[in-house]
Amino acid sequence: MVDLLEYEGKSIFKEYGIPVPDFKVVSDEKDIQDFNEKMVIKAQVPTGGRGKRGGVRIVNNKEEAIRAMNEIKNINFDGYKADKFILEKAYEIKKELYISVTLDRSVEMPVVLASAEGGVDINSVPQEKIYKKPINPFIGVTEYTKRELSKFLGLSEYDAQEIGRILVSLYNIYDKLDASLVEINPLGLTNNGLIALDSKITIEDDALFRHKEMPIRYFGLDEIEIEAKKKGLAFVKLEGDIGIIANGAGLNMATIDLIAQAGGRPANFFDLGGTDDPEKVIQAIELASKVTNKVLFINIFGGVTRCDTVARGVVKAINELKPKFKLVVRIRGANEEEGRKILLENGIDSMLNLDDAVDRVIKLAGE
Amino acid sequence: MVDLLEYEGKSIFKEYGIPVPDFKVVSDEKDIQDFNEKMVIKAQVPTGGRGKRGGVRIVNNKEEAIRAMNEIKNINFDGYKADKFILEKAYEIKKELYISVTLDRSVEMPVVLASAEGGVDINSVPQEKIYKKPINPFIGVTEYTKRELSKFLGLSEYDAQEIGRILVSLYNIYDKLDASLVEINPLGLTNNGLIALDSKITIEDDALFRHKEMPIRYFGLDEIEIEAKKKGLAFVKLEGDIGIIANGAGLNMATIDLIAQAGGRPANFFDLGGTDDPEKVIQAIELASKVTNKVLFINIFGGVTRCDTVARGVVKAINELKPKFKLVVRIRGANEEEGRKILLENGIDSMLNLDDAVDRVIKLAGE
Amino acid sequence: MAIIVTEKGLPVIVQGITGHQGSFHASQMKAFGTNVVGGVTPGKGGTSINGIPVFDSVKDAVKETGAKASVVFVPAPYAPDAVIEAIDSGIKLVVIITEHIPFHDMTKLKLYAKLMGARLVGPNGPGITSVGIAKLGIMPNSIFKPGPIGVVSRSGTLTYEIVNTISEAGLGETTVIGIGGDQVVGTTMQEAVKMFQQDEATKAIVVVGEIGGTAEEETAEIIKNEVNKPVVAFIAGRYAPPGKRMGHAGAIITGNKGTAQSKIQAFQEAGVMVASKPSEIPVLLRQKLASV
Amino acid sequence: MAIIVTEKGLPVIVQGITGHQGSFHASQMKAFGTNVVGGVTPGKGGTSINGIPVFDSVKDAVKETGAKASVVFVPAPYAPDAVIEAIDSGIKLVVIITEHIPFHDMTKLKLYAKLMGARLVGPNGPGITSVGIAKLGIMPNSIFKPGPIGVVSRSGTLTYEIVNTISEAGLGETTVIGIGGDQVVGTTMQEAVKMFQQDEATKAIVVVGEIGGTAEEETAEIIKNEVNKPVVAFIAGRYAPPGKRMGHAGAIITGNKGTAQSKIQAFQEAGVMVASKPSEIPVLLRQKLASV
Repeated sequence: MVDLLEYEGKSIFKEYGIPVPDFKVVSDEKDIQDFNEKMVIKAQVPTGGRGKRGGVRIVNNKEEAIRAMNEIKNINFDGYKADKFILEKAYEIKKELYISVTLDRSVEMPVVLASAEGGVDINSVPQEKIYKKPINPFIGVTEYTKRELSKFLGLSEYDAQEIGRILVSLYNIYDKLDASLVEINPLGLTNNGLIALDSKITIEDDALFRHKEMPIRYFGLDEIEIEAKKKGLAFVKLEGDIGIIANGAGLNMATIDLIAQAGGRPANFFDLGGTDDPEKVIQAIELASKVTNKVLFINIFGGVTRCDTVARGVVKAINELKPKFKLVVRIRGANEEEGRKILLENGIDSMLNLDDAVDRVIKLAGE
Repeated sequence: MVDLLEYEGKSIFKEYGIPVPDFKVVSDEKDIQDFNEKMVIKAQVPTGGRGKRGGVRIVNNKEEAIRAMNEIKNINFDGYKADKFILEKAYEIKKELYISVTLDRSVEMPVVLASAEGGVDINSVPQEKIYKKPINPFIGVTEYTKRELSKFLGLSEYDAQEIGRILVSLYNIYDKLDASLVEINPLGLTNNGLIALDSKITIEDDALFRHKEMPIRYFGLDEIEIEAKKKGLAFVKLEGDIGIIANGAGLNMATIDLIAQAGGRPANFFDLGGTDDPEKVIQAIELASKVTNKVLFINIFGGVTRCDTVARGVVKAINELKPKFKLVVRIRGANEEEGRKILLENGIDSMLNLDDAVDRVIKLAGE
Repeated sequence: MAIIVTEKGLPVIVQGITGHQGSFHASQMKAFGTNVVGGVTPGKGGTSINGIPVFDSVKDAVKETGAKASVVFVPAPYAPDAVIEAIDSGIKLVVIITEHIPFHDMTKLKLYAKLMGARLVGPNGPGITSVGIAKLGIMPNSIFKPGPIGVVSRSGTLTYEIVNTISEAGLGETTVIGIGGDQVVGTTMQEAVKMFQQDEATKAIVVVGEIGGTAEEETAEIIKNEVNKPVVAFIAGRYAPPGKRMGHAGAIITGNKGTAQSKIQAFQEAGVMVASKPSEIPVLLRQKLASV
Repeated sequence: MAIIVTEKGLPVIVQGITGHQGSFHASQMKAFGTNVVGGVTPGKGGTSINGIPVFDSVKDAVKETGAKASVVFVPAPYAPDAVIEAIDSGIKLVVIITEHIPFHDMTKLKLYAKLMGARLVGPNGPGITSVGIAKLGIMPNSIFKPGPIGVVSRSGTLTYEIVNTISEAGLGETTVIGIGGDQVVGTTMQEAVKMFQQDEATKAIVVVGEIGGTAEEETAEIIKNEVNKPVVAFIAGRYAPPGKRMGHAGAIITGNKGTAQSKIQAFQEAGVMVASKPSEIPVLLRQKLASV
């Protein structure tokens, strides 16, 4: 997922006709010109709750803006520091609303979510205060949906027209940019209409091949996770000491669960995926080594990935890397006999039964 | 229906990315500049077969172009004279193809029609030489359709890419402009790719409220048909002497058929439509009078349009217009008794039975 | 007992009920015996028309009344959205009276209705009447008589003429469906004929066609292969000139396609008697029914 | 006897057959006993792969072979068009193995399949195997054994692990369906469970779920109301951290939604036994089957 920063999202909003404040992106003192009105300066960070941490401040002139910016630069936002800021007019807001378009997995279609209680986490708003309506992608936003929406939000006739246009734009962004979330929170209701005071746009990873213009973001990822992601591998760092390599996401999660249930502490999730290249196995072991302290557990159910391929990779990796941790290999499925033989010939014992393998891992980790 | 002229269609093609020759629209000698290459000058008329009538000529310089233009200006194209001309480069064409997107009433979806036998009336091309494929409007043009199409047309890989883009553009024009036909005939295959040598775009009447930018055209209509169309009335002039007013298109056609079968000669089709305003009836009689020589036959089956409304209109019209032709009124349905009474009180006999009424019309017309 | 409208008491709403046509025909439908439970006009919710409650949205109307069918009188530019609103609110039968809906919209609406499992009747037609059950549309109440004839027609007033003739001849109708005069219609002639074949109460079928398109030719093919009930047809437009739209958007001979001759021939080849005038229809029906 | 794939000899084509995966699994399917009648790769028509004829288009393949089902190995950017091609060519069952298809495309594909009356299985899953009938997908041939257990799973290899366990325990399977690990899948867990309930040969159902979404909770609701066969569930991801995508696009806890705990609780409330490890599944199945 690519989370766009506020200013990136607002630029897209503008392009799609959603009203946003005139904003300037600043990162340095020299970017800030003289002014003499109520403005707001906002840290551009991909985290929630930046306001509570002091990342959003009202400023009345250049000096205040520079001071605020320099102060915010020192704030730690969940491990992230702001180096870009939005400087924009501070609006008189009568009311803060919420609106977004996102995938609803349950109805398997995009939905519009909206609430007259904006400016807070939508998950904290009670269901009955949220307008929720699927948008059929073959039809798009209907006129009657616009009417329902503005009625639900209690808008005036003037604002009703505007919220209708905004909804169409949000859906167009969702659709054209393959977004998984397009959110305005808060959507400010002013005396002169509606205005998007913040933006959140998340682009789906799988669709990035269609959106080469999108930035690649690794926010919230550990260094090793970034390394894996760059290689196109699915790796999630956990807090434990038992490294895990399995093929397939479900088997991986199940392996983690089994280890944890038995009292072990898994160090990672790592899907080897389907491969018939021993080099991939070596790469994987190399990566997993970086999080493994005690035992590396390789759990393979062979299908697309054959057991002999894995065995060859394991043998080579162990010989090359000469790891200090212990190794438990469990292989089942396609070519399991050949795999076991290859491992045994190289002095590596392998197991067939999953429960037995887990017991062994726990035992070795406790030694 | 609005039929666009070649140059209007080609401007739209250009806008939608379909390759067209660089063309200039000329209507006067002073519009034509010096040139020294093989060009073609074409009459801009909304009729087929202009080439056969001499409306398309190859010219090599300014003088030839002016001479050709002045000659073409004197040609009668089905009652239409050319006052605009396209002047464009004459291409070396290896092959003339045909492609269009149109509604297929049978599949109730747009279809692409294409043939390697272009430059002729597509209706004269045998079915097996026509590629025909529905385009589902929820999906649009698919990649596999593009592949099928270019294979059918026997195009090179380079031209295959181009025909795919052209098809998408044709469909976009069809969809965005609410066209009932978007046609390129011929689509020229040159050594440098494909190029649209002519254009035909027809816009659906019912969708014109969405396309205020479209010209209103009355080509092929009789003066009285134009007058009716401007008033929003459905009127078709026929060759006979018996004027017809009926409510409803089907009843109208059936009335014409009955008269013609009985040996009469209907003068028109004229749908009164649904109305509860006697003034509309007067207007209708006024219009029908213009084509009626012998008898005016008013045939009403009352529903939305009530018989008493019609009767009131008929009485007033007769008193005002004092027509020379004879009148047969047949009314059935809603408020028929009241309608008959109103007519009778004003000395107009009316009939209930359709066959009897037709007999009377034929008898009166023969007198 | 009938087709499409088969449930006596079917709760029906009228979209566009506060308009001239909507309010008049809502009352007419009630007078016929249709269970008109409400109407919809955005912004007019809370009012009532001739004792029929008006709602702001179809959703509200369905929630309050349990409506299952809708008759749409909304003007063409807004009608497609009204139809989608009805479908999205769970309405499974939408009868569209509105004329001049662009066929581009109908193409999409028809696919959407299919996707959502809803049936459309119309547009640009008089609707559907199941005699003794309910009328959804604008046909005059007086022309019907209970009886064994199923009527499907592309026309409005010509249908009234023919139904009236059938009723006066002492026959009578199961269901009369006006499929509408447009190029793309929700329920086709082909479907209606198939349904009449399945309907036990229908003993004979009348098909009223006209020039334009190939619905009659395709219907003839279906009759040949799937229908064993007597069918009588009437085709309007035998003397219509080619290339001229005869009132209905769909009634046009293009090139050599859609002529009355082609349709008459197709019917005759399928063993269908083609009446030369409306008054002949009951005569042919009696002949056919007697010989069954 | 099985669900979805119920016809022995069902003619199947492989789209993307000339690719590495496509060619390997086409052969594996044949080895299983699937009637693989052809493959499709645009531009490779006229060639053959392991004795299987290759066509340029699905239309050609259907015309020549009468294919009724397709297995899609086409890469993600081209897969949606391949699926539409299959549907448009009359294929009624499309099994999509491809991973990384954007969910935006799947949303539309799923609606299109519904419109056209086709069923999709997948994407990003191992396909479907009806034991003794046919395999459409990439599950290892060796793990199956004929028997009374229906298995539906969001996973690939975990499914193999569990099916293998069931087979080794002396039970066996009717149909094993991997619905895929994405957010939007063609055939849902809910549908599969309903079909297993209807299938006479299936005596007990195994549901393999994982974190993310609410499919398991909705399935539990269905089981509570509509299923009287024994159901055993397994949920992967009990120890997965929130906010992290665990390999599958669909396997993510967002906010407090989609946790293993929520799913386990929903199943337990529906009377479903939830296994704590794969090896427990056959034990619970035996218990449940014995008590029926």
